[in-house]
Amino acid sequence: MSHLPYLAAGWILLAGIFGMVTSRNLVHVVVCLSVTQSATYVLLLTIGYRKGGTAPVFSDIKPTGKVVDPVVQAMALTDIVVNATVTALLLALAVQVAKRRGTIDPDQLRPLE
Amino acid sequence: MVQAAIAAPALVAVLLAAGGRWLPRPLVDAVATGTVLAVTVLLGAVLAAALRHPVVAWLGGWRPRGGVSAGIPLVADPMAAGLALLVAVLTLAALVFSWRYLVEVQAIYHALMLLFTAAMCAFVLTGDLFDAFVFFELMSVIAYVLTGYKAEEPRTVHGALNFGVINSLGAYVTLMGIGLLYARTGQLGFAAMGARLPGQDHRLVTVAFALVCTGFLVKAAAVPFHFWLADAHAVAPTPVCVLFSGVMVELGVYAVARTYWATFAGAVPGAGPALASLGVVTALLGGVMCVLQRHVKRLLAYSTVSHVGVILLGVAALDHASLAGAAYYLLGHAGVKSALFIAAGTLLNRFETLDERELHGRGRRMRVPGAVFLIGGLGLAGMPPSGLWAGKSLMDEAAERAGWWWAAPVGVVASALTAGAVLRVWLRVFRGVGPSGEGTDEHEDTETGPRMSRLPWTMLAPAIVLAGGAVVLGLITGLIHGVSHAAGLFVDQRGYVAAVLSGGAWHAASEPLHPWTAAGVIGGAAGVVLAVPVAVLGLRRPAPRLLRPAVDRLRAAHSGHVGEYAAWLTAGVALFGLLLFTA
Amino acid sequence: MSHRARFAVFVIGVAGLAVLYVLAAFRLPDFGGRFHPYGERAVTSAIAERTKNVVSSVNFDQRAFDTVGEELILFASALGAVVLLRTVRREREEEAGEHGYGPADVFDALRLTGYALLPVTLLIGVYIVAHGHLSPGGGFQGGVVLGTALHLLYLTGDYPALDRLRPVPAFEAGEALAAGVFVILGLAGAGLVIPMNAMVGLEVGCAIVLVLTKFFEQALLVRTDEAGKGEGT
Amino acid sequence: MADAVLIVALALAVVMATAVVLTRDPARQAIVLSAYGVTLGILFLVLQAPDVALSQIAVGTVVVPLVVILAIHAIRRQHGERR
Repeated sequence: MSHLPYLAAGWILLAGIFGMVTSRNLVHVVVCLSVTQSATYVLLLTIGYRKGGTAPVFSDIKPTGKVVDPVVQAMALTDIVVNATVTALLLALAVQVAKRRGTIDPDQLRPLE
Repeated sequence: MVQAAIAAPALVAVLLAAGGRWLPRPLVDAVATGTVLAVTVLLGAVLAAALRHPVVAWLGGWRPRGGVSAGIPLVADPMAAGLALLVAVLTLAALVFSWRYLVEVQAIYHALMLLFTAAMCAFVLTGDLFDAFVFFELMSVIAYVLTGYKAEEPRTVHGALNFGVINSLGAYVTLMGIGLLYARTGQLGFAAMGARLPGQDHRLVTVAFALVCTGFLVKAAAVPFHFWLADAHAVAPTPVCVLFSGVMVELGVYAVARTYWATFAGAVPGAGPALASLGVVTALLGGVMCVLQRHVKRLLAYSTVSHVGVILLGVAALDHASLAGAAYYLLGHAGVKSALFIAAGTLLNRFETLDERELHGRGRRMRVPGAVFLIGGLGLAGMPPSGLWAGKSLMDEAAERAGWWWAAPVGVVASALTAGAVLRVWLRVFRGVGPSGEGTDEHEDTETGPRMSRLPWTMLAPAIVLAGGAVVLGLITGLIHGVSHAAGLFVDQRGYVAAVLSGGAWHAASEPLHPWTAAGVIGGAAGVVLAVPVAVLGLRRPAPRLLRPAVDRLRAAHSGHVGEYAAWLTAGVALFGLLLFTA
Repeated sequence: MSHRARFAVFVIGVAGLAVLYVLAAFRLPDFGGRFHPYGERAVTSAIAERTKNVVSSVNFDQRAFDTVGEELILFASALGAVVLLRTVRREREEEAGEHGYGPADVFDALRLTGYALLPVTLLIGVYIVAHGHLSPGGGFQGGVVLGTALHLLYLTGDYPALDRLRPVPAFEAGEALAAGVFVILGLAGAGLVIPMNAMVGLEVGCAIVLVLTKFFEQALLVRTDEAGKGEGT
Repeated sequence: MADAVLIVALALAVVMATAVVLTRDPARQAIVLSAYGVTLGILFLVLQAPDVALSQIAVGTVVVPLVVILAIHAIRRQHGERR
């Protein structure tokens, strides 16, 4: 149990890369990329977890109890925004590739030379 | 003051994005150029201050108490400030070049260029690893958009997509590494982490270094992370290429160097040899690929790969003299390569193509771009007293001392290959030498809207200034001293930590460096002499039969297939990790 | 490169990467441990600043510069969507409503739900933004709700109404100004959690509307003319 | 008990991530992605990160899958015309 959560993050990372490598569709590639990124939030939040800790918000509890690490949460929040924007931009590019090249299968796209 | 250099371009970018659609184009140009000019002046002042004493600014006033802080510092040591200044100068050149170039969509191009400046400055100046990741992403996002700017062309969007996917993947691997470091040190600042790394588990630290470096090495286009670069550079608008090749790619190497010296110094013994191996392969493969290209921008792109490999090799010696050489090489390369891209842009504008065979002899009347190609070729070859030569000379001397006898020949070969390719273009396009071949008959967008009858001075002046400056850089002794001082501070981890966390003194003793050594001059001459046969042989039919299978295989490997690039990236991380553990 | 060769490269890479990662993972502190020096410092600082939601305090105060970068990323990518998905020559945009876009035959119940949900969702969005310094949620999450809420109108099949409710230049300007104010607050000020939170809400909401608008246009309106077809294939 | 909840949440996230990758048809993938977003949201709640969970659910289950679906739609239109 003590290191399992970190391994879960690693699995998600590698699974995402596997999807990207074997993909036959650029939209699928971009979605797999966003799965890869989700590994980073899982890693960050598992690192910041503290047994018995509560969420780092003190609206209803007095500020003495144990809380989990708020810094990793702030990082994960930033990361989620980055994920959404990068995914949207790459999908926009994928749409344009489909229009200009007529296919979004990486195997059929002509080399760029 | 440091904050203003980041805030000013970002704020003007925001205003241009909000109101730019109602402003006339000349006003947008003037506002953007004026802003970057102001930023250049500001960064000049920051650099001057940093040369006296490095500037540390804690944002929001979260100064450290008892050696720890909850905030983020900006650290302007001379190296960082100097690089930020280079960013500003190149953006200025690119914007002046764009006055009469590139069709604007509202004012978004200018807004993005300004944001790009802000992002690169922030990336260079930040003293916090996670913050560096955020600005790395900002930089990358803007770069994807600028690459795909001419969205109506098929190659453009394809190149931008490959660039985006591979760079983002690299960045996420970096973030995993940041996570590992955070778990062990409980810190995010370079200095704060560096202060806590000694005594940590060796394996964890090494893996974290490998992962953190991945994103930066992707940006630096080290083999096998380099595939995206040519795809993106060949299709990005010319002024954007100036920034990409001139400084963005090099920022990847800077980031590796910064994380190493500020945080990991001494904790990863394998770092030097591992980075050097990547550097050597990158320098050579980039050079070979460069010679094989016929598309002028793609050719220049591979030459960037090769030269960044040389810079990486210089950093890998992990020594202050070599780092000074690498920094000087970077400076010289930035000038030459930017000028070459601008000259290529004028060709594209004139003839709607960048295929070297199709351009055969058509540039005879274009004196200035021709001169830029000639000077640029000689500069890349490492002809004294160019900046590349001076940097190379310093790096070679340091490598010699470290017993890396092979470093100098690798540099000469890389210079000869890349310079030979550029000189070949000069001979063929501007002199009309060699048989005129058939082209691909594929026409590209001119990037200017209507084609121009005469090239305006705004398109030529930046190229002349940059190329001219870069080839005499080796004569400016004061600058060489400045760079060696900057490098001396850069490699002083204890000084960095003290200055950031407790406002302590940060002085480095650095003996003055001199590039004018016999070995250095011979190395430079060798580069030029070897470049000539590369150029002349290249004019004839390509690759002799014996080499053809290898050449075909190399070309096939650079396939534009994004899945393949991702596979290579994964293998690259594994390889780099292995090298770190075994070397 | 053949499929097999690519896969071989990948397998070698992934095996190496997995070994590296596992090596490191087992050297990390145990899951759920007590070693969080930065976290504890952040909590102390947030309490000193009287911000109840520590995550907001980190995002908008202690590490506000990260969020400045994040907002600029959002800003840049909204600009990017405008540039990359612009209608270029050879393409024309069909008049909205010409074909009754959206699911044309929407059940009345669904349509009513759409209309009814819109104000409720907007209200929830504003609420989430406004309480960011006190409770979970904040400018970012609320902004997403606000930005997405407008597109509930799509559910109603009322594309023209949607079009009227999102004048693109206004959102561009709103987004840009919010980003600008945020940069000033983030770089110059300290302890400005509440206004920064509000700015993020505005910025995120506008950016999401812009990006979604561009994608809706691509999905529903933009057509490539016959002449442009097959080019570059 | 808390451990058991955590293990279940982690396992769900891992399984769903794998499912997203293995769903080769993008339209279906968008839906699986949305479900994956929910499982991540739950995991983050269990890890005491309500702020992150809220954003993950807003972004990961609504906005990103929506953009994916719109992109697929735009691409399909293109292909439909070409035929």
